[in-house]
Amino acid sequence: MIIEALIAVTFIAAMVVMLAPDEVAGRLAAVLSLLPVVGSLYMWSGFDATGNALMGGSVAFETKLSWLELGGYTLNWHVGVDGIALPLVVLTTLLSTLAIVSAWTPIDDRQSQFYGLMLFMEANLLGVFTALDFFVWFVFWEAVLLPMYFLIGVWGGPRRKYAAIKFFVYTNIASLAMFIGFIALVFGLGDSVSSLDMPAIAAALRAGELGSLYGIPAATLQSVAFIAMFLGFAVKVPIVPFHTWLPDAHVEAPSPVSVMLAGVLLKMGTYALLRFNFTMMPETATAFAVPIALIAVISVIYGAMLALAQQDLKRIVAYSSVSSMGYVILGLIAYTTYGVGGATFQMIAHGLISGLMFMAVGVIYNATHTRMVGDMSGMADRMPVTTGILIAGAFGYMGLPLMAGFAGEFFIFKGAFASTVTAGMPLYTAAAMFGIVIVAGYLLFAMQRTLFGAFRLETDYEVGPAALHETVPLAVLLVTIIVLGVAPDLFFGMIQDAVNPLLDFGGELS
Amino acid sequence: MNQWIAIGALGLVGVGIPIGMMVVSALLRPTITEQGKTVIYESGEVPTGTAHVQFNIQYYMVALLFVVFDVETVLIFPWTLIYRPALEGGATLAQVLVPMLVFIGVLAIALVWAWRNGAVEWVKSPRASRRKTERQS
Amino acid sequence: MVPVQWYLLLATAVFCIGLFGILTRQNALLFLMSVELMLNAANINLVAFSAYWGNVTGQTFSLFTMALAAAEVAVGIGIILVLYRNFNDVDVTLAKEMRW
Amino acid sequence: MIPIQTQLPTWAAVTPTLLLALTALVLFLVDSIDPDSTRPTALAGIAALGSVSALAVAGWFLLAGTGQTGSGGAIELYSGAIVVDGLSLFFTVIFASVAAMVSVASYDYLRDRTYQAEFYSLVMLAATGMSLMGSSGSLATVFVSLELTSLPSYALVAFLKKNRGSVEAGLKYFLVGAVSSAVFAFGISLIYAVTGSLLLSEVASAIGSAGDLVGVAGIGVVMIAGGFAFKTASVPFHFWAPEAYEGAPAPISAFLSSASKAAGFAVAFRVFAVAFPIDSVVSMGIDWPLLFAVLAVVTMTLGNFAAATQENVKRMLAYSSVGHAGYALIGLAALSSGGPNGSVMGASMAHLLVYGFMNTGAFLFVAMVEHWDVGRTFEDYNGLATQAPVACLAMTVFMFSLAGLPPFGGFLSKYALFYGAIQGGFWWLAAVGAINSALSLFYYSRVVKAMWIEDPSGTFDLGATPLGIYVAVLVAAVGTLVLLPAFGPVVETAQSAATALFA
Amino acid sequence: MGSVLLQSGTPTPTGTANASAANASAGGPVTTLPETISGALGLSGTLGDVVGGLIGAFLIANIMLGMTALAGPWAKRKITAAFTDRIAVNRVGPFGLLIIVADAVRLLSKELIVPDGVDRPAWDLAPIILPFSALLGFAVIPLGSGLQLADPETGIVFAFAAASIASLGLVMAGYASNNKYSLLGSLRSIAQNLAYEIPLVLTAASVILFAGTFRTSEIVAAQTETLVTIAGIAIPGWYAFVNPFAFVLFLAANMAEIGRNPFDIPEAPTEIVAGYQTEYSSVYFVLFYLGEFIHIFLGGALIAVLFLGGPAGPVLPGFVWMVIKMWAFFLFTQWCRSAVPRVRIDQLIEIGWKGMLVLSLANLVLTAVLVGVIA
Repeated sequence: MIIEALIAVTFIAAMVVMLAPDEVAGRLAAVLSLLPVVGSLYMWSGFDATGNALMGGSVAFETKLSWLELGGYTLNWHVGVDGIALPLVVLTTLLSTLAIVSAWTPIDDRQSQFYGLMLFMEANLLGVFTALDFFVWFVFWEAVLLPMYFLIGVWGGPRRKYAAIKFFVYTNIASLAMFIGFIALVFGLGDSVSSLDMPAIAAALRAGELGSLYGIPAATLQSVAFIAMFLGFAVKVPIVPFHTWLPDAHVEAPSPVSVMLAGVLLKMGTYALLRFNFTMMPETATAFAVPIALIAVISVIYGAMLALAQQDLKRIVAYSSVSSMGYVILGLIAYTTYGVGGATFQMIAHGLISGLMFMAVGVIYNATHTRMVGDMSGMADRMPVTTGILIAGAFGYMGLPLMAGFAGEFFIFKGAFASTVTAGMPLYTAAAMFGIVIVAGYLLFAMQRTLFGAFRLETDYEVGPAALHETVPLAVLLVTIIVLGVAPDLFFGMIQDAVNPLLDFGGELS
Repeated sequence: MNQWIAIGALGLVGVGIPIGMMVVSALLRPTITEQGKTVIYESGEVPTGTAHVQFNIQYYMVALLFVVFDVETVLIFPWTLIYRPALEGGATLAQVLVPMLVFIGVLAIALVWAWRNGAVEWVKSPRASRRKTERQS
Repeated sequence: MVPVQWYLLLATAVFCIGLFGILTRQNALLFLMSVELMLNAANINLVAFSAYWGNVTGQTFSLFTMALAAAEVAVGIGIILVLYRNFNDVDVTLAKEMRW
Repeated sequence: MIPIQTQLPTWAAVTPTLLLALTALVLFLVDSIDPDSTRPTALAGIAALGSVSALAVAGWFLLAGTGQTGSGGAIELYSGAIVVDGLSLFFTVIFASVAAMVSVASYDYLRDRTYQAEFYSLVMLAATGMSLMGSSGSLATVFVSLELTSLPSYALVAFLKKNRGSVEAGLKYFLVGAVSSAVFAFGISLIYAVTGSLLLSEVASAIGSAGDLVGVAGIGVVMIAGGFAFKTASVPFHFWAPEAYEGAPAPISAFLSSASKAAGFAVAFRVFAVAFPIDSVVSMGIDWPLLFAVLAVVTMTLGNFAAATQENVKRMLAYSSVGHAGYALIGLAALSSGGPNGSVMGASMAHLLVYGFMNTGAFLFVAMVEHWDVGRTFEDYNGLATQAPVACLAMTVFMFSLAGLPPFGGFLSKYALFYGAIQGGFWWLAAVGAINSALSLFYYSRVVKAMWIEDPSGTFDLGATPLGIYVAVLVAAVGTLVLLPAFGPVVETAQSAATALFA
Repeated sequence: MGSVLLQSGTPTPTGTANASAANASAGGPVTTLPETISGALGLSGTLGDVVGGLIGAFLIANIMLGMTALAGPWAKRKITAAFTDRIAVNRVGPFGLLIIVADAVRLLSKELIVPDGVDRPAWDLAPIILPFSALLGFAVIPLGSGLQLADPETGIVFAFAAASIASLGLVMAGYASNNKYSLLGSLRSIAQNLAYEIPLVLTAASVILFAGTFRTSEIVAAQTETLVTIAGIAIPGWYAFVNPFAFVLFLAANMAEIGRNPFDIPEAPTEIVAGYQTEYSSVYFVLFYLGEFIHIFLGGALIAVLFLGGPAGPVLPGFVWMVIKMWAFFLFTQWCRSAVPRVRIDQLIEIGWKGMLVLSLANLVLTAVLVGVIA
């Protein structure tokens, strides 16, 4: 029942904060958001699952209750975590708290609503990562969008309405496509499943129970459903060419929201890809290996190139996220322990690092009220601590050893090189590695121009070091990144344990 | 069916007699065209305005009330017809009387309401109507 | 006995006359009258087929229809009265205030 | 639980209906005692109490299994002219809850207006008619109860008799209503001509042998369908809906667009499922499911597209309610001989219940905005959330739930509905519905956007909080939310009730 | 109640439609006048029905015309004169009876003035409708001695329905005349008719509760039973004795229905000239006059049928008794004309809605309970 408690506590905290007066909302939200952090860490310490939740492994903290019966299908309240979900849960709770703290400075309007929505979103995110019934999962999945819509739309920048609507429309259409695809699959399974339970469906799909539906043969149905779901998740990830909402949303969103968006929301897409497409239909996934790998590489290179051309620090980080998520896709399609596990690890790593980057950019923005690379230089003079952390984060992004990013990317490349999914895998991997060079290029270039050199910024006030409550979250994140980089096995062990079962499917690959 | 033939015949006669009298009169009576006598009677004054004057709203109220109550009597009539035969046929008093009592009770409540709200009051005192308008504004 | 189909024809004719009136008249009162015609067409059917089938269901129901028609007129006249007070006419096409 | 009929006499099965009727009469009597004074608290209290008690009794019956398959089947009164079963009780729950919310909300809306008692008692009478519609077992009862619902509604729409919009709305509603009831009556007379009975069950057994009168029967079925199309505001009798909903007092718009629509469906479900059995009628060439399928597609598409072009929130809601009639029509359209008819119709019923909460809430929010003297267009709603966050939160819930977004009841009910259609093999209906749902998100989110995201175009002076409307809106919001986790028993009850019709 | 009404196929006491068709050939429980005539002429079938009906109708209509002619120009003057202690028409013929002829010729040969702006078809139709409605009501009245034109199942209801058509004539006359007085007069008369129609009909319904039939002949037959025997004289069970309360109510409502004092609001000459007939002259005026008088007699006939045993009576033939009863009612109206002041319009309406309607509803319920207890 710890998962229910976690979600419920977060919901209640959201309500409490929503009704609290504006003056205390931020402090209250931060304190209350520590509860889920404690809870998730407790879960981590007591984690005892083995194997993949969808592949018949034992599931930690599992609850399964019958919710309702609809035309022969039982919808269950089924939650639980395995090695893939738990790190993401921890990531979510941790990042939420830090984002809330980092919001104390920039958010000065309708605070109680802001923090209430943040907590509401956190609760739904926890639901997404723990749900094991498709229906429950979908409800949480969609429920994440609503607070995000408001968070961008109400507290965002000048073009916030456009960005919010774009985000909302893109993701909702994607959800619809994905939903239809999945439901078609369930119908295609016919009598072999009697619920929307994800493990049951995964088992049935992998056992090849899929039949024809309305005259569409099973093979076609599976391919079409795979594509529909892939597209649906691809928008969320985002993968080129469905990425256009992301820079807009990031640029317009207030920094704490960007932290959540980049740090956790994007992971929903890759998590879902892993859970649905790659776990349930490995044959189809490998059949589409070439286009998927191609898309992954294009995302990496194209995202990096776009980042190179940006002047806005936030935009740079945003596009680099596109690039990073490309690595994750590449790792997933590799279908090797290191590939898929590394991809999962990269989700965590990227969540932390991009969170750090956005947060740091936000701190600078709070001080300078600009994010344009050309507008400022020599920030290191005035904000040494922040600058230091930002640089450290950038190195993490570039994959500096001993940081989480390195571990993730290293695992991915290792797995992808070894992959036999398609003949050209090493080639794709090599091409993707080239992206690192570009990343290094643009990050160093931007850092160099903004942080170093003589201080130059046209303001009518004195720019000084950031406040303590702005620095502490950065520091915490940096420490976490380094810890994970030094000891990736804190998570990687359980990830590998959860990933391995899904590599074993009927095809000629292993 | 011959009942209705006879009734129809009386209807014909009922129309025929007036028409016959009109014809007879038309043969008998003189027609003298003269200015002025075709003027509408208005106490000898020259008539002013249209004859379709506005009249008291209460006429409508009464008419509406009538429509409602008259139609209810239509529903009462079949009951009166079967009432006694049904009783003699073995129905209990409660079976045949209570539903109609309920029906009339509803009707009575409607009447009480209409009464209290002045629907059947022909002339309202100025004070009462002022009270009503005060509430409205 | 008049064949029962003839009643059906008569009723249909009356119904269509009413329908025609509804489609062509703009005066609210004439509109009401047309509706009454349509309802009475239903009554013709009900009574005729009540005799045809040899049960009183149709006749009884026609009583209800009449009662409801009367009630409908009562409400309708009330609405037309307030219409007149607000628009000074009973032309149904005059009321075009909506979208204000 | 012990079936109810072992404890109470049979006639007690109509207690919910009787309670509503009694409330109306009590209101008349209270008004008769002193017509000149206004006692809004007492009147609203009586109305709310009456509808809540009706709700309680109906809910209790429903839980106790009165008239349902588990306890001896439908209870027939007056030789089957009135039938109390799961369907009728289920819909009575909808009507009573909407009536309760509307009564509470009207407390503020009617402040300082005349004829308050009449307002409440007309609402109660209409609710009585609706609940009677749900339990009609004969075409005669159907017609009478339909009129009992319609006549008070006409008067209620034109309630603001000095407001030209209200009068115009009332007129249009009345005109279309009068015509459609005439059409409906003629349809009934044709069916009677063919079958010689008005009892639904007898019609069902006789219509199969219509012989050469099958054409007459077909016209009769179409005409009856027309009558229902009016009541449910479906194409082609939907013209009145935008005008009536826009012009009527907002609580009445809420009442009509939720409860009245549901009533139309209640009776349509029963009449078509019981009196015109698909097995025998469709083979005669009277393919009414196809008719409703066409109507459903046209209605939802037209309603959604029209709603998308509106500038006025109330009018947008009105058109969206036309669109929702289209969704609910799937419950009549996606039927086939031997298909999972009970589950699709039950899903439609469940959708109507959820709809009853979310749509009533939305219109009541509009009522609250009217009470505040804020304008009616989307622009006028700009930045409202800065002034009234709680109410706007509730409105947001309604909007997203109407659009069918997940964390709310509307999602699950729409899902169940579309799922039922797919199950019955009508995947194209579900597809059209899904596309329309996606489209509807556009205009629903405009309201949300205006309230939360846009900057206020002027300053608001909202004045005192209208307590009654506030309470009603919050109740509706909570209902909409609670119906997500509690959807299971709801849809199961609805589907078992609907399945009983086809048995 | 509902079960009886809505149950299909269950025979109700009215008999099924088939039964009514069977009745049609049998011609009802009593031998009607057209049957007697066609029997005498040796005709049968539809032709016999038509010929017999026409001849019978003509006979009945002329009886009514004759009575009206006697009542209008002559009896009315005589009675009024008697009340005011005067001598009325006595020059022309015996007792001045020939004044009837003189007046008839005088009125018919008067010029018909068509005022400006009248609504022609309606203005012309109204004077036809009024006598037509009153005459039609007599179709179902058993005048005694076999003088009954028809005896349908719905007899008494038909009589009320036919009598109500008069309202249509009144409103047409008032509306078409293009005269304010006419319009107001007709509206007043409509308001009055409406207000008293319901008590009238409800009171009649209370009689039907006893009789259990709408058929006038059966209502009359139901009153022939002996109620009590006092000193050897059998008092028949006339509903006037059985239910005197209803009788008084009916009498009052009937007075208002036919627009006689104290309820002569429609034409109250001192208030609105002559009401709806202000603009009518010549034969049109005669027709209105005629219609009103036939209405009085129809009212009397209804009272006789419903409460006074119809044509029943000792010694004399039925027809004579019926005429006596009708004339008694006529006399009563003229008596009231001289003796009772007119009520004001607002009083009239309020008496109708607040007094008569309540009383008649009470009467109906009481009668129902009474009948229920007896039966």
